[in-house]
Amino acid sequence: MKEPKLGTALSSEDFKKKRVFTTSYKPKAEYAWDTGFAIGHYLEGLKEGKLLARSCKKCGRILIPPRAFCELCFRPTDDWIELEHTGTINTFSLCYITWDMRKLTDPVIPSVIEIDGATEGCGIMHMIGGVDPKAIQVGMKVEAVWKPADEREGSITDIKHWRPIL
Amino acid sequence: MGKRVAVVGAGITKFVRRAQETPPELCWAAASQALESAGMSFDDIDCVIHGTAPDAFDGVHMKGEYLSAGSGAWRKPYTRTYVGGGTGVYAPIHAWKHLASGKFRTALVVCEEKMSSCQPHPQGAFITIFDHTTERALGPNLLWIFALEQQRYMAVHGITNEEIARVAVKNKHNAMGHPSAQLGAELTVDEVLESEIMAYPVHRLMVSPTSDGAAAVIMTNEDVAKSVTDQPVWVDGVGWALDTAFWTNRDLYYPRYVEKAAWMAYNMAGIKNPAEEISFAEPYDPFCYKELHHLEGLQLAPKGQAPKLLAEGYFDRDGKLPSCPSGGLLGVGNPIAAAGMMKICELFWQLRGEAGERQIKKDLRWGVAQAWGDLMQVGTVVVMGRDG
Amino acid sequence: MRVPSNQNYTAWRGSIPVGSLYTVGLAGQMFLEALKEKGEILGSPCKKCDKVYVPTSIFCESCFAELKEHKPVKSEGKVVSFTLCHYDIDGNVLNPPRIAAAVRLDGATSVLIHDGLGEPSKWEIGARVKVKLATNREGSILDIEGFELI
Amino acid sequence: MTGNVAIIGCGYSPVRVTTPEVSYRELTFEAASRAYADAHISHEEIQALVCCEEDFFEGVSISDEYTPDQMGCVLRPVETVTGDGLHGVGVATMIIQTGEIDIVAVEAHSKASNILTFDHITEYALDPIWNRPLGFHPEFVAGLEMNCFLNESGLSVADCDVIAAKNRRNALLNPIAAYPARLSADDIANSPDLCTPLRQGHVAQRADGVVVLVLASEKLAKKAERPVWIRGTGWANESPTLESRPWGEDAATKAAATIAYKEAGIKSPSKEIDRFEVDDLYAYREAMALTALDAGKVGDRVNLSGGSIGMGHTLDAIGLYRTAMCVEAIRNGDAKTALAHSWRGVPTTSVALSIFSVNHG
Repeated sequence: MKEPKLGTALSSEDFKKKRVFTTSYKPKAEYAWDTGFAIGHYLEGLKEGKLLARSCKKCGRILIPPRAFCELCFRPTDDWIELEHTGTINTFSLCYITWDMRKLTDPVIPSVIEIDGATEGCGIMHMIGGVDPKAIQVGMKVEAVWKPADEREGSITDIKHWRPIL
Repeated sequence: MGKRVAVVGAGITKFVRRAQETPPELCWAAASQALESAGMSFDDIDCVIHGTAPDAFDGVHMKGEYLSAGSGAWRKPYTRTYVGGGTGVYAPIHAWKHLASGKFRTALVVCEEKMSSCQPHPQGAFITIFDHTTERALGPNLLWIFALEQQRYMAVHGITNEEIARVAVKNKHNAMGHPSAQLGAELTVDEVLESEIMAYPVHRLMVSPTSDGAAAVIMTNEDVAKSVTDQPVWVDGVGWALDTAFWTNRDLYYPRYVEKAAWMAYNMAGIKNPAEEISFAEPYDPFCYKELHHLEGLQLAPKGQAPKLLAEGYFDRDGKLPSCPSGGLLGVGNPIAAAGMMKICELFWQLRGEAGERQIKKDLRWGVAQAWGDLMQVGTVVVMGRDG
Repeated sequence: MRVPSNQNYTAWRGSIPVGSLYTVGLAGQMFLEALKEKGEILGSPCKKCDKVYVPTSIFCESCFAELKEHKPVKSEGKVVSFTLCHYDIDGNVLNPPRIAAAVRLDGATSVLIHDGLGEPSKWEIGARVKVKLATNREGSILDIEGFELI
Repeated sequence: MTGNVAIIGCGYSPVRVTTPEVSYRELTFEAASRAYADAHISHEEIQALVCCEEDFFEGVSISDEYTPDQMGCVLRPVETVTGDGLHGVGVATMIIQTGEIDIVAVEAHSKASNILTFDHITEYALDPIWNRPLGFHPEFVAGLEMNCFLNESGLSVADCDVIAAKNRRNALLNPIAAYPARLSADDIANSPDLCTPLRQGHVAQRADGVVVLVLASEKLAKKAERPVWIRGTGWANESPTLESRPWGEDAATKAAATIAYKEAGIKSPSKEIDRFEVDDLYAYREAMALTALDAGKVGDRVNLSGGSIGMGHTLDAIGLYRTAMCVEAIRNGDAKTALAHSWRGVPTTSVALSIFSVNHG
C-alpha cells in the first residue's frame, strides 16, 4: 500500500482559534409517527397500567412489543394477551454516560427484561432501579414499578423502572 | 455462480478525529488513489457504488447524493447502499452484483464517514437508531446495546473482562504498522481494564474512536482484471443477512446473522471447513468483545471459545489464524463505513503481499472480512483469495 | 379481556436531535480566504475538460483529475437562470419576492448561486451582472451580498 | 443483460394523503401480503430483499434496521439503497442475474404525512457551505431549473399548466390516486407563484403509500401467471453540485436511458414504447424527462395514471408506483412495452428508469 492520501487532522485549537472556516446548522427534523393498530393499543395499555402482547396462533408465540403481524409466520397476529408485571433480567449494563455524552456519577441501568407470560426470550428494553447496582445479576427476577395512574401518559416511561424481587 | 469478480486497486485516507477535508474531498482522495493503484483511468469506470452510514454524521440529508461527485459518479450509474455498521463490507458485495450480473465491467467502490461534523458529539445521532415510539423515551445510547450484548455473551459462556480486554491490546499493537491509524498503541490488559468504565462491562479502551476518513477499491470482471494486473485478488464469496428489528426478542449471546452470512459466502467460495481453510480474518471490532463474538459467528472459533484462543496467541499476526492484522477499528479508527472498507483493503494488500510491516509471514490463500451493524442485527461477509 | 382503544395515542412525536459543524474543506478554505482577504472569486481550471470550477475544487468532477492551480475569475458575468422566491422556508410570504440567481462569471464554466439584487421585474436570463461584496467579510459565502444588474 | 428477469408479483396500498390508522410496518405488511399473493408464493420463498429509503424521511438513523419484519424476510439477505424504488428494481435485477438468487422482493414506502418539517429536511440536503447559508426556500432549485429549461426549450409556463391539469384529470380514472381533480390549465395558472415561474399547481403534493414487487429469474418466471419482463434498467447522476450541473437539460436521464435502451434494444423510443410513466414532481420535469428520453410527440401516452401530480408524491416509492402502473397496463393488454422513470427531487440529479414488456424479446 501507498501512504494514505489526505485526511488532514485538525485539533480543537484549530477550531477555537478559527484557523479554519466553518459553517454550522441545526436541522429542524420533526415527526409524528403513526402508531397504528399494535403500538396504539400498546401505549393505551401502558396508560391503563397494562402490559399488552399479541399472540400468533400459528407459531404459538406471545409477542411483546406487540405487532399486528407475526414476522416469522407472516400472517396477522390473533389475540391481545395481558402479561404479568414481572420478568427476568436477560442482560443489563451500568451506564455512566448519557445519550448526549454527559457523564453520570450514578449509573443508569438499561436492561433487556424477559416478561412473564410472553414467549421465553421475548423481552423489552427498560431500566432497572431501586437497587444497589452491584447487586444486579443476569437471571434476576424483577417487577415493574409503575408511575401513579394520573401521571401516566401512554408511554413506555409510564413504567418508572423494574425493581429486583428480593 | 455469476462471472468472476476481482479487486484490482485500493486507496485510503488517514483516519483522524477531525478532518479538514469536506466529505466529498475525503471520497475523492480515497477513490483517486484506488484508481491510481489499479493503473486505471476515470473513463474506465462503468459504475460507482457508495457506502456510508447515517446521514446525521456528515450532517446532510440524502448524503449519498451529496457524496456522488466526490465518489466519481458524474454521469455514471450510481447507488449508495447501507446496512448500518455493516455497510463497509456490504459496499463491495453491492458492487459484486453489478459485476457478477454481467451488467457492468468495472466499478469504483467508495466508503466514507465524517463523524466529527455531528455536534455536540457523534454519539448523539445514535439515540435515533432505536425504535422511535417504544424505546427512545428511555434515552438510550449506543454504548447500551454494546454493553448489553457483551454482558449476555459473558454471562452465557462465563467469559471474563480480562479475556475480552486482550482484543484491544492486540489490535492497537497491530495498528502501529498502519499508516492510516488513529489509535495505534502498545498497551497492557491492565491498562485497558483501568481505563474508565463507560457502560459496565465496557471500558473506554475497549471502544473504537469516532473518526473521519474514506477508503475505496476498484472492482472488475475477470477479463478486465487479467488485463490490468498480474495479481488480481478474487472475490470468491459474498454473504449478507439481516435479523429481526425486534432485538429484545433475540438471544444476543451469539450472532446467528453472521453465521448465516458467513455460510452464504463460504458456500459460494467452496469453503467447507473455514477454520482450516481461511488464512486470516478481518472481523468487525468496534468494541473488544465484538471481534470474539464475530470470530465465533464466522465459524473460526467454537461458540464461547474465541477468548481462550486469543489468550493462546492463535489470533496474533504470527498466530495460526491472524485476526485484524490491520489493527482493526480499535487501532486504525472507526469512520463507520470507511472502517469496514479498510478491512477489504487489508485483505487486498495482505493477499498481494503489499501490507508492509503488517504483512503476515505465511502463505495466504483466503482472507475473510466481516462487518456488523444496525440493532445488533446485520452480518456482511466477503471472502477474497488469490488464485489457488 | 377488554382491549384498550388505540384511538388516544395515534401518533408519537419526536425528532432527530442533532446539530452539525462543517469545515469548509481544502478547496473551500482557499476560496473563502481569497474572498475575505482580497475580495476575489477564485476558480479551479481543468485544462483537460476545458472547465473552470467556481467555487474552487481540488478535483474535476468530470475527469476526476486533481486540480492544483486556482486563479481568480472576473467579478462580472451573465445570468444563466433566476427565480423569484415568494415564500421563506417556514411558509411566510416574501413581498417583494427574493431573487435567487445562477450566474456564470466571466472566465468560469460553472455558475455561482446567490441573491439577485434590485428590482425583480428587471431581471432576465442573459442579463449582465456583477458581484456585490459584503462590507464585513468573515469567511463564508455570505461575504458576497449578491449580484447587481449592470 | 445476462439472464431474463420478470416481475411476477406486484402489491401496493392505495396512495392516500394521510394513513393514520396504520404504522409504516402495518402499511408495508399489507402491500407485501398482496405482492406475495399476486406472485403465488409464500414469504419463505423470497431469497433476498432490496429496500429503498432515506433516514430523514423515516425520522430514524440507520433506518434499514426496520425493514425485514413486515416483509417476512427475517434473517435473509436484506439491503437498503438510498435511492428511488426504480434503483431498487435495477439492483434486484442484477442480484438475480448473478445466478446465485432466483427471487427478490423490492420495497419502497412513503409515510410523508408523518414528516412535520419536510422543507427543512430538504434544506438539510443542500450543500452546507455554499447553498444552505443563503437561506432560500429549497424549492428555489426547481425554480432555477424550470426557468432555464423553459428558456432553452422554448416551452412556456402555460405548457406546464397544461401538463399539471392533464395529470390531475388522468388521476380521476385511477382508483388509487390521492389527488384526482377536474382542473383546467387555467385553474393551474391561477394557483399562487412559489418560485417563479414555478406555481403551486405544478408541484406534486406529498402522500403515503407502499409498493412491493417480486422479481424472479426466467426459470421461475416462466411458470408464473402474468410475468412482466424487465427489458432494460438504467440509472445515473449528474453533478450534485448546484454550481456545476447543466440547468437546462436532464443529462442524468439521458445517461440512464442510453444504458436501458441499449439493453432493451430500443432504437426509436416513441415508436417502440407504448406507455411512459415518467417523473412529474414538477410539471416541467415531465417535459424535461421526455426530451431526455428522446420521446417526442408521445403526449397521449404519458402518465395516464395521473403521475405524481395526480397520484401523489410518495418519496422513494414514486418509481415503484410508476412501475406498478406499467405492470397493470401490460397485464391488461393496454401496452406491450412501457417505461417507468423517476427522479429523486430537489436538490438531486439522481434518476432511474426501467423498461418493461409483455415478452422478453
